[in-house]
Amino acid sequence: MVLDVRGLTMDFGGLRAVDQVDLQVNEGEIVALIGPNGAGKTTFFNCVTGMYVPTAGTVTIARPGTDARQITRMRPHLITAQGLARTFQNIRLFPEMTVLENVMIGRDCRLSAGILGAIMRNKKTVAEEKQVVLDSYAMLEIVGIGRWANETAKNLPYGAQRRLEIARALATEPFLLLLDEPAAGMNPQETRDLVALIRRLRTDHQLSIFLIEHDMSLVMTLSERIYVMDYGKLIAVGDPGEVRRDPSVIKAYLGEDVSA
Amino acid sequence: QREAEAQPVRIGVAGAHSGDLASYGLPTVNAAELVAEMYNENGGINGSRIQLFIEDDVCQPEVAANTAAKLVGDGVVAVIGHICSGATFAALGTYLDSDILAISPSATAPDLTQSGDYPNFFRTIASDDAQAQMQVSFALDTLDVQRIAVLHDRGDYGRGLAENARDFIEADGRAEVVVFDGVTPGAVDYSAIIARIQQSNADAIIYGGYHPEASRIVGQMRDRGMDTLFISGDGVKDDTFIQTAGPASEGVYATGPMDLSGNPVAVEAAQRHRDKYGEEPGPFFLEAYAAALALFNAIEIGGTTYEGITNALRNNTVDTSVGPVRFDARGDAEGVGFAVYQVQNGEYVELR
Amino acid sequence: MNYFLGLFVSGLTRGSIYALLALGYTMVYGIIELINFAHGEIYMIGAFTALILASVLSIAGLDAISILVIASLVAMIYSAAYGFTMEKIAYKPVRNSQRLSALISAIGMSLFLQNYVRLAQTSNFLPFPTLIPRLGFLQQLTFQVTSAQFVIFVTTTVVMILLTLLIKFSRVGKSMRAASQDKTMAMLLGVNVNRVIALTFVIGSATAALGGVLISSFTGQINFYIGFMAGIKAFVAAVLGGIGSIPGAVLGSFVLGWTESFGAGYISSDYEDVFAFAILVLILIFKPSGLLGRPENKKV
Amino acid sequence: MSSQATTQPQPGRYLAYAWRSLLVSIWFAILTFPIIVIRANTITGTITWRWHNIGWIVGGTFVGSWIWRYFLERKRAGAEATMGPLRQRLAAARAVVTQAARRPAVARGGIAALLLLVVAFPFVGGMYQTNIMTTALLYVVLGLGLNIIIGLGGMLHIGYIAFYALGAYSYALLNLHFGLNFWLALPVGALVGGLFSLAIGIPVLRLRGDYLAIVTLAFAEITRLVLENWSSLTFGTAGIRNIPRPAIAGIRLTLPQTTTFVYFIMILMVVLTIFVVNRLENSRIGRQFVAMKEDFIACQAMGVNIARTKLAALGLGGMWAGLAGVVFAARTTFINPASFTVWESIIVLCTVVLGGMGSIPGVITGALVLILVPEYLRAFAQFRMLLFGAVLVTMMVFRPGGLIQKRRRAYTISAQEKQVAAEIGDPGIQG
Amino acid sequence: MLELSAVNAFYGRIQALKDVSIRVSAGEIITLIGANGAGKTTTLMSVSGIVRPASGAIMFEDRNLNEVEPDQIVAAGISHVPEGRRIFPYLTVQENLDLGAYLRRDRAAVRTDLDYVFELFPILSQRRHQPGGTLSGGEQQMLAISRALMARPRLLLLDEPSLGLAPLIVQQIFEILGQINRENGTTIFLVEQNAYMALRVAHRGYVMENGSIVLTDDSTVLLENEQVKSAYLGV
Ligand SMILES: Nc1ncnc2c1ncn2[C@@H]1O[C@H](COP(=O)(O)OP(=O)(O)OP(=O)(O)O)[C@@H](O)[C@H]1O
Ligand SMILES: Nc1ncnc2c1ncn2[C@@H]1O[C@H](COP(=O)(O)OP(=O)(O)OP(=O)(O)O)[C@@H](O)[C@H]1O
Ligand SMILES: [Mg+2]
Ligand SMILES: [Mg+2]
Repeated sequence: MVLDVRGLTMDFGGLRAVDQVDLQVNEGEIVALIGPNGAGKTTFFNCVTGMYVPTAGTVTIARPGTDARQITRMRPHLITAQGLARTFQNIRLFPEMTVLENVMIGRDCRLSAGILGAIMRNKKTVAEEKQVVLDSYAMLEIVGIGRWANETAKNLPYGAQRRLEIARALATEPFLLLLDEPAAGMNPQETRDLVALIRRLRTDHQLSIFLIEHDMSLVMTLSERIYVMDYGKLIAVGDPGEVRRDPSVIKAYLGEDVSA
Repeated sequence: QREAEAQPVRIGVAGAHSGDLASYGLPTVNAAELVAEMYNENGGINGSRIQLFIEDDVCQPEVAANTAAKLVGDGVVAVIGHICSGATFAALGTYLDSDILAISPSATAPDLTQSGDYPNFFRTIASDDAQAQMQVSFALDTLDVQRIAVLHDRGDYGRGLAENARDFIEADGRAEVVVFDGVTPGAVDYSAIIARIQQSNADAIIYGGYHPEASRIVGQMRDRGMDTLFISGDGVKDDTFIQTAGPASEGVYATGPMDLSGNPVAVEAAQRHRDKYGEEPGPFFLEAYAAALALFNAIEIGGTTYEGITNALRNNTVDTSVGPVRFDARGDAEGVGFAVYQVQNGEYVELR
Repeated sequence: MNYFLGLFVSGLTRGSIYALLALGYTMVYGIIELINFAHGEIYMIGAFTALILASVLSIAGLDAISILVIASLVAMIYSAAYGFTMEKIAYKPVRNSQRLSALISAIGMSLFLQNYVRLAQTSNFLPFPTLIPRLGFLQQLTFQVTSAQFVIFVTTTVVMILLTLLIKFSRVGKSMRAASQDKTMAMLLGVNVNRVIALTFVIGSATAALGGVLISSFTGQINFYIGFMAGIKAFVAAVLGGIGSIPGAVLGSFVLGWTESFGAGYISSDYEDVFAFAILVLILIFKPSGLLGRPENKKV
Repeated sequence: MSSQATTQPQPGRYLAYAWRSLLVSIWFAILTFPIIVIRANTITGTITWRWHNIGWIVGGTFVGSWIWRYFLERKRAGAEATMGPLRQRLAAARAVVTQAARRPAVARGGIAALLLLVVAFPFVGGMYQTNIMTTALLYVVLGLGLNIIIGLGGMLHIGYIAFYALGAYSYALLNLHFGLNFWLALPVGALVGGLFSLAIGIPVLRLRGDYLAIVTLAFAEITRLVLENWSSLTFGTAGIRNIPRPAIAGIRLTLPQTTTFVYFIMILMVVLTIFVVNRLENSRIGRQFVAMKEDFIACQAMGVNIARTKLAALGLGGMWAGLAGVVFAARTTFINPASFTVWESIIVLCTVVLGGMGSIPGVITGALVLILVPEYLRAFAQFRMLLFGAVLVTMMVFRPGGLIQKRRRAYTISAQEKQVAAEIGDPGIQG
Repeated sequence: MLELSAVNAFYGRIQALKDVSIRVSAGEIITLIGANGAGKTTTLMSVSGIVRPASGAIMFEDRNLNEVEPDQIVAAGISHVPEGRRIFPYLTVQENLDLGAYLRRDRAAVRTDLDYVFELFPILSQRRHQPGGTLSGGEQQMLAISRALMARPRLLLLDEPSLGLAPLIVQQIFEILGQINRENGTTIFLVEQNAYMALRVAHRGYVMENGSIVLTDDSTVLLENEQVKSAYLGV
């Protein structure tokens, strides 16, 4: 088990956005979290990645082959260092930096060069710098936006920006990747490419993937397990088939006619 | 003879001409212009026209250093200025190195003359300690006060005066300094410090600073019905003070150069200022006017060499707008008698 | 006790004075996120206009009250015009550039206006006529309050209430708030953003001019430089209260005023400004967006 | 819009200009009327009417507004895609120049020429020119230092001059009491500047944007006020004088010689600063600074320790100010708190923004322009600061991004490396 | 009603629109589909005056909009739900909606419209006094649509209204679009990634590639077009 969340609760003033959620992701698994708008999915992500400090509950992670450790209340950059990486629902790139530099920032947390190294530019730093450029470029190629490497990030079309977010997250060498609505703003063809990409990421990089999505075609084809939230609470868990048939899910979320 | 006519006498005028202290620097420019004009209309100094090089130092040391270098480059023989003591310190080294003398209407730091480091420095204003000494003896001997509040405006002129006054009072022992504090120039309200003075039961205030703040402090004090005596220096001994403070100014004491109201040079200077610039002269105008007169006179006598001018300044007495002036070996003006004035019926009246 | 009360009143006066300036500051900041360094200069120009007008009118032989009213009104109109013009020349062309460009532009404007008045008028202090009449009932209070202090305090309160109502509830106010958060979107909803910004400058500048007239009657003298320090203090007050918030600006001003006067009264007036800046730092450390400022929206 | 503009007949456009300019000049005549025409002297109770001034205003604003409008229009047109023939030629010329500059011979020649200019300057320019150039160089160092904090780190800092003050006072006081010499004072000043910058950085880590700006301003003012009021330590407003100039052991220098000497010290310091800042900028740390400025939340999510990065920027920035402060004290030989007002911080800020935030050549140009312009405006005497203000506004309106704008570095990746990378990625999904 | 003829638009040196011509008749729903970066958003932005075309004309009911200020365009009856929602983060939901009706004077009708959108999206009425910035992504999208509806436009421009919405809500949104088109006669210009749904509700469609219109027809025809099917419908 790479992620184990127990009893996670998050309050905003009087509003309970996440309510006693238990959730697990196993090694190598692709897990989806779905639910109506405002159900608390993004908030749940934010609690796991340290952006919000949860009101209650624990978050435990374990990099495959190592011991589990608690990351509740840890600061976000430390959580990233532990091997969790995420993308944002409302894209948050470094808009004025180039595409390549965006990825390099992600890569940087795995480097060691400090201020002195930067000024002296010793052998080690130079080698490291060169490697960063190459690694980062490789990430761009993985998600298929290598040709935009020196473009300013904000000028990329929406879909490419989403991919850049994924590349940047990958660069931090995570073992668990959290994607918040990766397919939003993509057309069906692009969504299919994305599905292929995510599958490949799992196999090539030994990743576990945990994603939020409203595009049912993606969710149903990709995920092995699906959690469903409504009003902050889990209302269903299961494989795609089970969830699709679950009456409470149909009522709260899918509607009668699911064209997927 | 021809040569000399073609070559103007170059004189620098340096001080704060912009920024918050501009109002203390610009009157000096006017004074220098008036005196130079007067000379030039009468054929210049020994046939040479006076040419002024007016340079702004914003009262900042590092700018003053540049200003000084600029004036040296311009080939001036002497400088009227600078205005602030700090800027003067920073500039004097450069002048000394180039055999240029400076004559300031307003730099009052005692060290400028007393340290002996700057033989090229002269001033037409008393140093802080001289004025402070006079204020303190007046307060102790004549007014016989026991509790004194010493205030200043935190500038180098005001604080210098105030610190000297405090030291004299403490050394004397007859009176006690009950408050020693600074006010912020340009602050909107002074009632807090006034309340504190009231609380301290001070008999008198010795204030180091200029008239804008002084008039407001006095005004607010009288508004509260306080009759604490107010003693200040030449920064306040200015008719503008009486006009701004109005009736509250009655009874205020200020030290300043002796014998000005009856001094024909001063009267004429003020009149010429009004004629040319359409307003009353500002702070240090008379001192600057005196500096210009003394300097030009010295050049007339001693020529344009450094030795010539400095000797002439030290050995001749000139009638100026601050009285007959001659400089002692250190550069302080002898003969500028200082006197205590009091505002009586809307004007400064010399006491004794 | 009287001593304490005296300091309290002194702080209140300072506070009201800062507030009259901080209100305009905070409005302008609220809408274009610009630290309008030249705001203090607008206040100074208001004071000069009033002084000039009052001199002309008093030679013409008008009575004190009419002079006060006319001089204030004209000063407000003129300052508003200056604010309007300044926005058109110096801020509008840089509105879509990086924010700091506008800040530098504002600094340039501030220098320009200072020297403009210095050259056209004088560098010396000029006595400002006492325009505020004596109010008899104030004499009966046990502690000292001058008419000027009273009028300044009342004006500040009234202006604050009016501006709060304007911004919170009026249509114009809503469009101001919308424009401050997203100009493009505001346009897409039919808000004439240029006009809204100009209007903000006009209102802010008129408030500053009103401050200029009242404060100068209280301090009794003006010169071309009075705007600079006052501007910085008003800025501090606005930030202290939470920049962008109208009641915040007033609260911040009072906190600042009291800190200064109690600090000066009980400790040392030498360090008065140190107390002012220290309280600012202290409050911001514990409340990073000021006393009444809106907290950062941390939604990710 | 460009099509509209070009189809309109030229004379009509100029007539429209003239009409607008006339309106503007009338507006300004009314606007400036009380201040420009009437002078009230409340001391003497007199009023002077100066009607002739109106003429100046109307004439001046008419011409001014015409020129202003003309250039604004050009700027707007320039922003659009279609480039005029002149601009195209300019761009072509620039391309040729940059192309040439890449050639090692030309580059070497250029550097040699620059070096010659720099070395010859004090001997050709004389003491005054050398002096103001030294001042300008001090501001180059300050500007580059502040650029680390603002341009790279995105923290709006308007209290930078405090560290400069501390550097200066460290040297002055240590020299006064312990006879510390200039050369030893340099590292001490840098250390003091950097540490102090860190110390005030810690409490304000949570603040952003203008809140940070005002707090830094507050700290700087507190520093200055303490220097002013703590007379027993700092000698207060009276200042400290007779601070020794930089010296070489055993050699006595005349004043012009020391001036030249200090100039060269500053040249070296500028070179060192450029070297360090340039390397920082193109390193992991520099990247993190910029990222932090752009999106603070995403930056955290990428594993960047915001607190540490911010402090690194502050500390590095503060060091340069401390260093420059030592030279400053040694150069003027006299310091007092009057040199370290808010206004000085603002000037340094201006050099950074005016030059082009984050761009090293930009900041250098900005500092040179900002310090040299007011010096050369001395010819205008009374109008100096008025013009300076106008220059600031005009520059920002016409070049809001600064004189030389920052360009993000482009990385080159060789074809072979691309090949390798592409094999890792799946060519099938390349959009 | 709206006609773009040979519109070209640039971002700096990048040409985003190449000779784009689109015609929308009154009472119609048309949809514009295309890949990421095709220029759909730019097209809408040029209609509402945020992006200025370098050449070509945009006519709205015989009025050339090329030089008209955005707020005047709104006043003419065009309302735009932009990409990225652009909710005013510090205004409450209620205030955001009020601003939608900024130019309207008919208070009573505004109130009924308010009730109407709250009925459409009950969650918004629950969140009524919450700052817009704290809403979830989908809630913000609902708010953005509602805000545009509050203007009672004659022409509604929608940029990817279904983005980030739950399937149930997506269906609902498209139903609503059909409904207001039928009942109020509102003309709708819809940009969508969800081409299937969009073409089902629209009368006509345009397909855009790299800044140019490459195909246009009735939507029923487009739905059967092989090219469209493979590229945009994912079948
Ligand atoms: N910072 C906050 N302050 C107050 N309320 C918040 C905050 N963040 C989120 N909420 C509320 O919490 C609820 C859950 O929000 P969240 O963003 O987690 O939803 P979501 O499941 O991601 O929805 P969507 O699918 O629309 O993105 C929403 O109703 C939202 O309004
Ligand atoms: N501000 C900008 N500066 C430079 N280029 C831009 C800018 N905005 C968009 N572009 C470019 O213009 C082209 C068209 O962009 P547009 O946003 O209109 O596409 P779109 O069809 O809406 O795409 P998406 O489906 O991703 O929203 C893209 O290539 C994009 O990179
Ligand atoms: Mg969400
Ligand atoms: Mg788009």
